[in-house]
Amino acid sequence: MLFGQRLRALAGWIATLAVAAAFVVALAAFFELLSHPGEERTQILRGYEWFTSGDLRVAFDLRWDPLSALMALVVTGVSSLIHLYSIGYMEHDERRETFFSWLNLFVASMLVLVLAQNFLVMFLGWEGVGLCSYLLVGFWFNRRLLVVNPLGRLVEGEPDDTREVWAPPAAKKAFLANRIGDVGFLLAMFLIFATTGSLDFDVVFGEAGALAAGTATAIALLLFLACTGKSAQFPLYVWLPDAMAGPTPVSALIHAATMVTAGVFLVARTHTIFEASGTAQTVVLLVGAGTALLAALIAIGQDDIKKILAYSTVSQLGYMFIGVALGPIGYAAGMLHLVTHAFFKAQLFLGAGSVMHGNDDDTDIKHFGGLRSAMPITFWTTMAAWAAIVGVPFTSGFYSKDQVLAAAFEHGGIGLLAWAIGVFTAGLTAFYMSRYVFLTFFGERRWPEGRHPHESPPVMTVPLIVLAVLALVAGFALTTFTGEGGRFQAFLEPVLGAPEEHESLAAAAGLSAAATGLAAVGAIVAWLLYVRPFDWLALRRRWAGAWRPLAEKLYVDQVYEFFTVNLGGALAAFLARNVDQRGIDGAVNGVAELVGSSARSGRRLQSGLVRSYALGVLGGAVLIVAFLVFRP
Amino acid sequence: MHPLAQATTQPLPLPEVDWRAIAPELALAVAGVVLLLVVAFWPRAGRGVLAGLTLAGLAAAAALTVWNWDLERVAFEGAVSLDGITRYARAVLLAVGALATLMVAQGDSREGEPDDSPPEVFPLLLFALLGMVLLAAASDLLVVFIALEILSLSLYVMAGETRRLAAQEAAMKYFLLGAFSSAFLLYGIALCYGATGSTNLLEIADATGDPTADGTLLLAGVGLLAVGFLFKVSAVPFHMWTPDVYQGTPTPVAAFMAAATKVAGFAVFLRVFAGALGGLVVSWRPVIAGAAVLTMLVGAALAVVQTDLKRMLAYSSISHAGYLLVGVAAAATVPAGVSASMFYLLTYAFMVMGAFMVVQYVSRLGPPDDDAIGERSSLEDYRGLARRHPWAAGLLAVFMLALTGIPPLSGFWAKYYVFLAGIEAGLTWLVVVAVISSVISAFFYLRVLVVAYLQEPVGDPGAETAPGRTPALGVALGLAGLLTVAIGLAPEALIAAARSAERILG
Amino acid sequence: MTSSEQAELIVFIILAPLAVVTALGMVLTRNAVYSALLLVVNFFCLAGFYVLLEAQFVAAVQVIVYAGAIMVLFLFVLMLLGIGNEVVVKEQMRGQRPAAVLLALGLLVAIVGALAAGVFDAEPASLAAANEGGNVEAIGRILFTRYTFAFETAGILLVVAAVGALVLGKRQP
Amino acid sequence: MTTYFQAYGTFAALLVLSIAFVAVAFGANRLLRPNRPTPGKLTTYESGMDPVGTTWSQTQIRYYVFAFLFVIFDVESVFLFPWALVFADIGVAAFWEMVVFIGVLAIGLLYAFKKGVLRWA
Repeated sequence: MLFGQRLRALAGWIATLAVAAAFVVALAAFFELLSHPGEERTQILRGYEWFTSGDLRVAFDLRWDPLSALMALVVTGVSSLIHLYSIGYMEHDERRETFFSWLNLFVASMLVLVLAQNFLVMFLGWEGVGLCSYLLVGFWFNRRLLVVNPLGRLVEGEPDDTREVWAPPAAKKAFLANRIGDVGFLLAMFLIFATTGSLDFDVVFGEAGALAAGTATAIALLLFLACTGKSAQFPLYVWLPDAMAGPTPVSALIHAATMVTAGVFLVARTHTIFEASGTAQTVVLLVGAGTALLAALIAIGQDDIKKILAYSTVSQLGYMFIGVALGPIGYAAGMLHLVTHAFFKAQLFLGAGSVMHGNDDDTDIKHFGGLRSAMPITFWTTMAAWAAIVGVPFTSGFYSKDQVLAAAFEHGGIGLLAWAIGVFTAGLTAFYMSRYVFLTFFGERRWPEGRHPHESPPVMTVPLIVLAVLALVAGFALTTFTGEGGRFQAFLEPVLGAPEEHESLAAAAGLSAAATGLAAVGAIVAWLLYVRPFDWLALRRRWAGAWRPLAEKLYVDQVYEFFTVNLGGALAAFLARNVDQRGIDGAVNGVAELVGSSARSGRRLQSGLVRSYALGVLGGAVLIVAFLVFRP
Repeated sequence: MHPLAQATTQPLPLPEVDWRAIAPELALAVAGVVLLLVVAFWPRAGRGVLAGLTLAGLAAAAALTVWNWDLERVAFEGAVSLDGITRYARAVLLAVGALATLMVAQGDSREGEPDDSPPEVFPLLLFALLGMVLLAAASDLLVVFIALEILSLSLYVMAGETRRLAAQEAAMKYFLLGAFSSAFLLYGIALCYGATGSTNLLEIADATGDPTADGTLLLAGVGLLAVGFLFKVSAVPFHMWTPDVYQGTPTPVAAFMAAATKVAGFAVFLRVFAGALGGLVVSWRPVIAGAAVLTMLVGAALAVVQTDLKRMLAYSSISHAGYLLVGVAAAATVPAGVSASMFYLLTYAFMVMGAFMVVQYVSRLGPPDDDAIGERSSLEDYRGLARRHPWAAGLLAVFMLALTGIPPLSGFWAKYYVFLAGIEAGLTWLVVVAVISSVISAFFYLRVLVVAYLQEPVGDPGAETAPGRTPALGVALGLAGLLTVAIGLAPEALIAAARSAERILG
Repeated sequence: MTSSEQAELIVFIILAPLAVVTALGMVLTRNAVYSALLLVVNFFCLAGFYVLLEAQFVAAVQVIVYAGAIMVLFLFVLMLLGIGNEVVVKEQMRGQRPAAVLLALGLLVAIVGALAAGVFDAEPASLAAANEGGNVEAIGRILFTRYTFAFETAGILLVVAAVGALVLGKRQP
Repeated sequence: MTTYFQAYGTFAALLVLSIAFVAVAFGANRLLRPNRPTPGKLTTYESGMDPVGTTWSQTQIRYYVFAFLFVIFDVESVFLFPWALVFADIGVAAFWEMVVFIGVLAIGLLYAFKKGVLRWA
């Protein structure tokens, strides 16, 4: 028993060490990979053979190539830091050993996803991360759980809330969106197998070029449907902001740094399929650009710090999709943005968690202000990440965003539209992120009486510092050691293909100037509004007409809610009432009726249910026989 | 020629008794009769003894099945045929029977309580299995009907084995509706006989090949046959009895019904429709496909709104019947449809039995209910299960994830193969519906896990009673869990075995 | 039309309406005992039909098993329930009756359609050949040769039915 | 040669005659007897006792079990007729067939006997 207690206390450290060990292994394997020349940097580990039968061979094969190595490093690296942070953050939670085991399970699933060599193994990881995400989002919900069945029998929660069907709404939303995405993945997988006869990446990608345009488009769009679910793109992005209800390290790890980027990774991994379909690439591009803009707009209107960061994540994922939709010129840029975003957004979330930790779990931005001096480490590290996401020159976000936008510009055509949207969104990003840091750390103190904001313990601040440093230098380190597109691109070239020779990047300087300039404008406006002594709440009231739609998330959620909850609920209630008459309470009624009739077996028939069941049988029989006899 | 006429124009052919061909069935029949006599002459025999004898009978039948594994022939003048479907179904059914025996042996009484379940349940279990195995092997519509009635009668009685009102009600409903559907089946057999002049499946298959004949009469018979089979496998709109019956009957019986009836029902479905009536596939495929769509969607949609786990499993079994119907629809033109369906049955049988075993375990945790209405299987009873009984919760998770079709577990492969067969048969639209349905179904399977893992138990945990010693149930749970995981990790051999089931002798 | 065919027609004309009327009466009458008795008459009509079809054995079975044994069982069950305190049949769900009537008619139409399409063009199999040596003997020949297997399994079916009835019967309070 | 239906002529005549006999007997009775009902005459005859309760009394479940066993053995006996007719043609095999069939049913009967369902206690 004593041992058990001590083990529980150690759970966090054990989990952290496990992930850190994975990171070390990944690092070693990465350097081993680097020792090979570029073309030989794809290694396939023939793993446990699931089975072979006929032409189908499915094995637990893993793939170690630059792309998966990159992802594995990011996943294990960021995970190690977040695990470490969680030890402090979850210190007082009585179920922390459960938390850490799920977190570990998540990392394992994510590694399976990125290391997969065939679609089936990838799907295994894809489902695994979804499941863990679902469990972790719901981790805290037992505290204020709403379980209400469609017939309105409340188990717990607000007595008059009959809309929630069964689960924590956030977890439910995440689940629904991801399952819609999974339909896409599954159907794509069947279609791939039906057309190429294999699920192995090498075989499938080898035949991707020979696919009929329609088939390629169908597969690509189905895969992208899966991406919109997992990576929170329009129209399925709505779950991500709600998923912030989970513990903050979860938000940082799953909903910022790793899982949500799986969609971007999927597009990059299956790029040959997307290249076979121009239509699909255009769709990805437009969805990415549209989501980037939409989410940035909504982020402006949020007062909950985690919601701001969540919409920011959705928006930044949009940038990544712009990158990977552009073809060879954009892949490396999109992946670079994935990496840098993992660093700075993980920092931002952990920083937000630190703020919450020091402020009694408050998330309302209106209750902060002037935290700069109370939590200096959190402040400075967050400023570093802020610099990166806003695109302050020579921070990591500057490089990656710049490359995405440059690639879009270079791509021409529809890419120009994406470029314009991207530049404008960069300005918006600067504005809402500045708003976030200014309202939190600058200005006057607005926190309530009796609260004593304090800095977090070292176990939490060390990861913050490491991530902040990475957020500052990663872009520089990854790109500028060599010229021409950078070392990063060269590293990924064996997998993602080389872009055609492009003209000099003379125009690039001008392009970055445009984005950086607009970002500066956004930041300055935020400064004027939120740091100077200025009654921004009054402004908000005056411009309520413009403010409301943003605060209300442009009403997208309401529209969805109308369709899913009202119509879905009505359908469920209808089914329960009319099709399954016994439904939920009926079983009890039927029995009560029996008790009333002193259980004489003959009376039972009077319940009428058996008769209606028999009618169903008869009706079905008539339908079938009539169809067969008077067949068309 | 008319078989009656045939009989008189030839000298009486003495029936050749092919003992070996029906050896497993014989073993089951003998075991059933022996158990019946043991129950009669040794009233004080404990459940352990009876279960041991039952298992011995099953083991003998299994050994004979293995002995007969390579036998492929039609025996008893076309009454039974030994082919892939027969042996695969035999093996699965005997395994299911063994697990069900363990569950029944456990019963729901705790130490020191009298058991409500009568000892006759063991011979009845054997007779039900006999009916099922025969149904899977039957190659003559008369034998199909008799086998179906043997299994149905046994199940009617087993369903009402305890004095609980819910069980009695379930037995009554199952009986009335079962009899009703049997009438349709019998009429179907009569019409098929009228149209083709034979009840033998091989001869019916020959008759369907005649292009000059107007097939309307036969098709009406086919439609009525479909009604009878669809009822047994609880396909929509013949499914309404399923939730009431599964919820009401004792859990071991519900598990047995859910797993074994499906195996036998689909085996005969495949043999009759994909085998004998394969020539009429163009006519009947829309019927089966339509039933499949309804079954998958209605099953999944209604499972979502359930708050009782047994009832939810009933709806889940309905939607699984829908996926299997996709396999049946594909099977007539694509041999892979047969093997995919058989493999699906194998995996499904263990998953669903496992889920019911957990239900049986959990129903022992609460105080025994005084009102004696039904068993404790409300989702409420599963709150916080993971913290109180991590093993039970872990196994529950395995079965739920397998039923969902999450990759490393057996359920995924089952779905995968059936869906592939569907695409191969050109039923892509049907597969799309199936995938959508399986996505909906994830909703309610995972909800169970949410309840078990994320929610706090309600009420006073001290009020919970110990489950008592559950050796038999423990073994059964372990086996079902092991099989579900193992088949998922190494499905190859079993798929290969199913492949050999593709040839239907008729 | 031969005299034999005439006789057949006359008997049929007498029996057919009687069969329909007794069947309807059985369903519609409120008194369960009348219902049972009408069913007996109906069984006899069916036996008559079987005789018309030269299936004497089935006719005999119809009388012995159905009109005899099974009716006795029905009456026992009726007595068991105690008819005196008659249950007022209450419609729990509206529309069940009309729906049932409509569906039954639908099934009738479909089956009649099938029969109409199938029966009249078909070449009838020779009854004389089938019944050579007497109807019962012919049945015996085929039952104990070709259908041995079905025959023996039917024995098991009967045992299961008996055991089931005893188990359920014994449990009643 | 008599036709199929002529063979049933005798049977039909017998049927008509027997119905007529009953009808005539009761009809004559009704026509000839005096009809003076009193309450005492209209009560059910119960060996001189006053009848208690209604005419419908609930019977015991036991009857049902007997009736059921009767049905089962009735069905069994039905099979004996064709069997007896072809026994000679088929020979010893037919004998064993019926032994198995009846043997199986006999085990059911044995079970019922041991379970005490057949005892009237």
